Amino acid sequence: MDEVTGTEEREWTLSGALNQALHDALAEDPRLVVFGEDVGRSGGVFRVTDGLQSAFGATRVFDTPISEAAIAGTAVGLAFAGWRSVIEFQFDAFSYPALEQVIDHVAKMRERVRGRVDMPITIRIPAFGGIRGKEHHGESPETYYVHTAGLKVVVPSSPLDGYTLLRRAIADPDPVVVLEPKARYWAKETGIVGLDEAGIGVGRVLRAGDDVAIVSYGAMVQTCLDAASALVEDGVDARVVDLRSLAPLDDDLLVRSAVETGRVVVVHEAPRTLGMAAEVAARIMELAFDHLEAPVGRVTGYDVPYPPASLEAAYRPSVDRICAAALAAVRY
Amino acid sequence: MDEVTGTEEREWTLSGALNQALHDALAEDPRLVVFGEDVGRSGGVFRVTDGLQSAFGATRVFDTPISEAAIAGTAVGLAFAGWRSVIEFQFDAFSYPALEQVIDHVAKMRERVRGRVDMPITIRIPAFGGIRGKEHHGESPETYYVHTAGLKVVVPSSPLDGYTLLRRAIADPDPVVVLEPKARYWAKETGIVGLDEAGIGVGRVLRAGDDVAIVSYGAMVQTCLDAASALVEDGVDARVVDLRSLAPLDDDLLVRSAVETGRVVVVHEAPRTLGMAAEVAARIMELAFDHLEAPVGRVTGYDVPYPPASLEAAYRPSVDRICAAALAAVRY
Amino acid sequence: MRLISPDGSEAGDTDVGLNSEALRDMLRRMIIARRLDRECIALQRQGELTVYPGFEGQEAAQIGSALALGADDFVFPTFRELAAALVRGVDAVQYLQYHRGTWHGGPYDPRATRFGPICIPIATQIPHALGHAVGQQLDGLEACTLAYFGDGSTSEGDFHEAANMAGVFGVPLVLFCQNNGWAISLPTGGQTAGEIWSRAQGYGFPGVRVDGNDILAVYAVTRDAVERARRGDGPTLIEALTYRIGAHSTADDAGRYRADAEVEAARSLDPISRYRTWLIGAGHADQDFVVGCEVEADTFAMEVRAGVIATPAPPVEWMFDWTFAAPSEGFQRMRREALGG
Amino acid sequence: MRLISPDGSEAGDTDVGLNSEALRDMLRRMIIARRLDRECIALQRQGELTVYPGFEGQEAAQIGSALALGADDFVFPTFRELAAALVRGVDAVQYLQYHRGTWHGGPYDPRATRFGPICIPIATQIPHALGHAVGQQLDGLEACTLAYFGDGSTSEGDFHEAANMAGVFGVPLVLFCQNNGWAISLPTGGQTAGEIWSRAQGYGFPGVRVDGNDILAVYAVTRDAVERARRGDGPTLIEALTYRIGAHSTADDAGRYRADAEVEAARSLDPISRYRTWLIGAGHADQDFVVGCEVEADTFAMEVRAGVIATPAPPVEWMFDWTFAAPSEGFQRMRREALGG
Ligand SMILES: Cc1ncc(C[n+]2csc(CCOP(=O)(O)OP(=O)(O)O)c2C)c(N)n1
Ligand SMILES: Cc1ncc(C[n+]2csc(CCOP(=O)(O)OP(=O)(O)O)c2C)c(N)n1
Ligand SMILES: [Mg+2]
Ligand SMILES: [Mg+2]
Repeated sequence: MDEVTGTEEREWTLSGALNQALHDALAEDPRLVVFGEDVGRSGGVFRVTDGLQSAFGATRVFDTPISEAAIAGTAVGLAFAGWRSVIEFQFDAFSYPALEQVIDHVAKMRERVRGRVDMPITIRIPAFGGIRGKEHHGESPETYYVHTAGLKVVVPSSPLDGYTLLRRAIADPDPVVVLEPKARYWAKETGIVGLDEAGIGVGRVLRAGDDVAIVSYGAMVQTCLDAASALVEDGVDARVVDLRSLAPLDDDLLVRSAVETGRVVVVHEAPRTLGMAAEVAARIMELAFDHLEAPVGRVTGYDVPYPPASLEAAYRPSVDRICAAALAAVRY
Repeated sequence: MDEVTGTEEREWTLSGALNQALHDALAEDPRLVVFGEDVGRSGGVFRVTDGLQSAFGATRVFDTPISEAAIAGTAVGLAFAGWRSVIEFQFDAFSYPALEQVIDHVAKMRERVRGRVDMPITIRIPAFGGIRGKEHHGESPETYYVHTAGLKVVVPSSPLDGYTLLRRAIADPDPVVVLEPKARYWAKETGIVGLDEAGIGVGRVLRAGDDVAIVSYGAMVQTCLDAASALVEDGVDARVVDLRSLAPLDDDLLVRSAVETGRVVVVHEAPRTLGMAAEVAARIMELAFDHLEAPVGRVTGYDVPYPPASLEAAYRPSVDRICAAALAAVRY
Repeated sequence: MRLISPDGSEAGDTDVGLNSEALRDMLRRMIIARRLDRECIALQRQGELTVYPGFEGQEAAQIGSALALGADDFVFPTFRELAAALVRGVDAVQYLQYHRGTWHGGPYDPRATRFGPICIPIATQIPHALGHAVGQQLDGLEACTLAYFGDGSTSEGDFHEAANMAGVFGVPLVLFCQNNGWAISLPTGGQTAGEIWSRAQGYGFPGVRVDGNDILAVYAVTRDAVERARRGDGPTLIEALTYRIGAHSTADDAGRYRADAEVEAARSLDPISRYRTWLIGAGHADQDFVVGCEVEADTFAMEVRAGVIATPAPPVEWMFDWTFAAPSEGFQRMRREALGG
Repeated sequence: MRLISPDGSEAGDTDVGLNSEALRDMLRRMIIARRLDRECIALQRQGELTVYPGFEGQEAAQIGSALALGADDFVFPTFRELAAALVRGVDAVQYLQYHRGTWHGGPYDPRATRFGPICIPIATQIPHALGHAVGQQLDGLEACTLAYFGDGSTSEGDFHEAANMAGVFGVPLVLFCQNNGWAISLPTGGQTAGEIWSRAQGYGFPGVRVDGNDILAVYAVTRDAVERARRGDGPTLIEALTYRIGAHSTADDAGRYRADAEVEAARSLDPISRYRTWLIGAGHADQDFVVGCEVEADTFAMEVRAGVIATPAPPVEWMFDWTFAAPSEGFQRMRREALGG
């Protein structure tokens, strides 16, 4: 791993960029610790913490027993002691045992103590499907976290932005859940990692277009870009918006997209009912009703448990489903 | 407690009607058990299980240690052994320690075993605010359950309907979360408890009106009815819809309300972001876009932790806030 | 472990290294705490406080353990440790803002008082204490963290996960269980078939059971655990056997599930009368001192009552002021919406 | 507790009440299970299975314990008990649908086989086993439930809550821990500072440690626990000391965190060679029998391979067919939408 960063241009995987972000944050802040299951000696299931323990020692980067609730609670206690934590839950569903600690304390503690103690806690969760994983390894848990007042939630869709968002999350004085699209860990991008990219709360337009805005985040962003390319044949010029930050949402960007295109389609893997698309649709209706030429479309996972590997493709939004929804919006 | 039910007309409290529902269900089904914290000897914090243990014995109605995850997991194991369970979590936030069991197993087990074992589990949760409770005693957890595929979620707003919904939940072959509005436990209603009322998945119109439809559930329904009365002075004839069932939602009723009024306001105590109103708004847009004269309004709790008793009134939707939203919709 | 019998006679070596003044102070604090507890129940009945969980009968367990801590140590309490809070220097009126319903678990400053926020979700404060102890270990401090919890709390996964992890990390943590015989309506026998103190063995550190109504014994075992922790020898689990004389809270009717006879029997084990008898018998104090404490307790209770009643409801802005250290623009918009209308 | 030493010599009374045929069957099952395990790893490497968690080295722990169960007993496994599943009569090809990625935890019929669904969320199956045992107690059956879990699983709150509640209810539950030395990259020493078997005391029921590579000893202690449970004497916690010879799964590279020397040392404790030596030495079997088992194992492995490869992907409808016993109209609409396009 490089000791220096932000300097030379190179090819990054998302896993590598996140690893670099942790490395740089640990080097920068002596009161930052990284802990969780298998993050130390082994370097993590997805190699995101690879080499950190040998670089910073077993007191700064350590393995814990299999006790997710205690891992989250430990981060809260460390905050009282003036320490900043990055904790990892090995897979999406394995963050659920800690939900009580996260909802009752991580999210509420600063308010509970009237601001006297900040909760600079970053919760890393490899999330979403697409890797032919076993059950409980392909869940999209964002709704549980986004609905919980007191948390911030970000989802990188590319290596360089992964570096930025993770660094921003760690630097943030508030608890931030970072949902890492595990299907994109090995996706490559060439560039210089740094903090120039926008911060938490700001989305970005990855493809310009005025006929329809396709809004998504995480692994689905690439599928949306593919759909936008396919839509060209149908003479549709689609804009692709990467939300990046699910909480807080970039309301201004959503409104701009709705106003400029009049047609919005939201895409995510999570089940439809109360998935992010519901909130995006409701906000756009609140803030840009008169500009809507068509109802905000939702291309999502279905209201069923995440399916086994063989049915993943049928469950996750596909280029075809996205194109169909975009065309429906355009032709509405 | 009456041994016989559904016969004579009398005054019921919600707590009493729910108690009667449990009593009748236990009498009817010898393979039904009721368990949780303080549900046996003491009869429950809100008296909902009062007298059940003495009536049906400590093997059918029993107290457990303070172990919510194991309580939920026990219900799953009992289902494998052919038993039907009603479990209670003492307050909203105290259902969170069981979220992993509920999300991973209660909701998914039938699918996981390809339908070979049903999960006839009823999860009772005194929920929502309005009783000047301490922190963690006033939460609205519905989003966590409604978004979780595999669960059904119902919320009674009155004593008689409480009886019906709880009986239907217990009789249902699938897991049903019953969110009991604790602020309404002592509300009174006179009538005959029975199963005549509509079942799960069906909402009801509590007040006719064609200018605007005010949609809500639980304790807020009464506030909405009060708002509807107040709106008369402004010459607004508001319809009040009680969802009753949050999962599944009564899409037909939502569409009908939108089509017939063109204006919809959704009211709930939960924080706004990804609260039920987001889903209701998104569905109405999908299914009745051309009929909407105004954006679907959301009158909700704010995106903050549920506040202390002194600030409850400022947090919960009030008659004034509901009226303002309804008027805004009508005058849009 | 017991040093003073229920009748006030010595049951062990009562020289725990405290001089007469310190020994008198223990009685004084217990008398004041009990008086305040009763005042709080009265305040609740009068509508000045929301539901209040009394601690009568547990004064020795709370005060004896809290007195064994130093200024650098840190406490994570449940919702029933008002007596311990007073020892830590928490302002009673500030503390009672919680029960007044004007703020959440931390109305006082947890850092200044080194007394964490009041915690209601059972056992969830134990992992916080673990984390704080991990921080003390990282900082190489000669200090420890003490977590209070009840018998019922030991059934929660959080107790287990935190205790086990504390054993693995060998952090300076004292796990202090007040086994007051009940968890709302469930007697300890319905909570576990084992003995709480014996759980420690399974986590690889010592567990000890102490007569929780014997303040000297509680002080001694806690001080030993605190010294062990500060020495770097790791956690200790203390089970203090005491009794919840009152109902679970002012909202609870213990008559539904508990026999009066049991409560009467428990009164004969009262921590205050026992210690008073011993203290006077041993010549550390006289009757006048006791009367003085009672007068001080009355005055204090009246001051706290006045302070509590004088507390106004918080402004609505407070609902938004501390959710985030770095709130978003959208959050501020919602704040303005709420305050505007 | 050990009956046969690693070198195959007797270390205790090996008469556990099994005749030669039954004793031979134990060896046969271990040989078949190991052969199948290796075939599965090959199938995964060839892309016919998704990630696969091998159990080489744990054959005695799984087969010895499963053989101690009766037809009415019920098992709740983790994701690593294929050898135990075979003993319970689960069809290997059906079981492997899980690793084929064609269905979730219960591709076989858990009721018919009395073997619960494969469970991945650590320790969450233990409360299910508790609940099933509660049901057996309610039904007054002379049967028990056995929960398998690993050393790492004992750090989860679910283990604790279920074990404690089982003690309180005195249900017929056998808690069978396969301590295979590792939880992915964490050695048991990093998982707990205590001894797993000793946790039982804190829950008020017996705990026993057994050499998990000694199939006779495993069989004997499990049978005793099963009989205790059926008698109504409550739960037992068994810690079987064994070793995970392979990586955590085919996706894991144990070289990153584990020394080869440790694995070599563990191989010398191999459960199969030890038992084979004893079985032949004691005259219960001869070399021909062993060869016969190996031939049978090869044939079986080939049959399973063929069956697995022949399994088609499930139809898309399956995604909706079992979510609800009573699906709503809206759910059916979504189903049609999904199947339509
Ligand atoms: C997670 C959770 N479940 C349930 C409750 C409700 N509850 C409040 S106090 C209590 C009993 C606690 O018993 P114990 O730990 O012995 O403390 P004590 O009240 O006796 O001081 C319960 C069940 C809660 N606060 N949190
Ligand atoms: C709740 C939860 N957290 C984390 C994981 C990831 N995980 C899968 S297996 C495993 C280790 C389990 O160790 P052990 O219980 O000893 O079983 P073994 O793998 O050794 O058979 C972990 C941490 C999980 N499956 N579930
Ligand atoms: Mg107690
Ligand atoms: Mg293991």
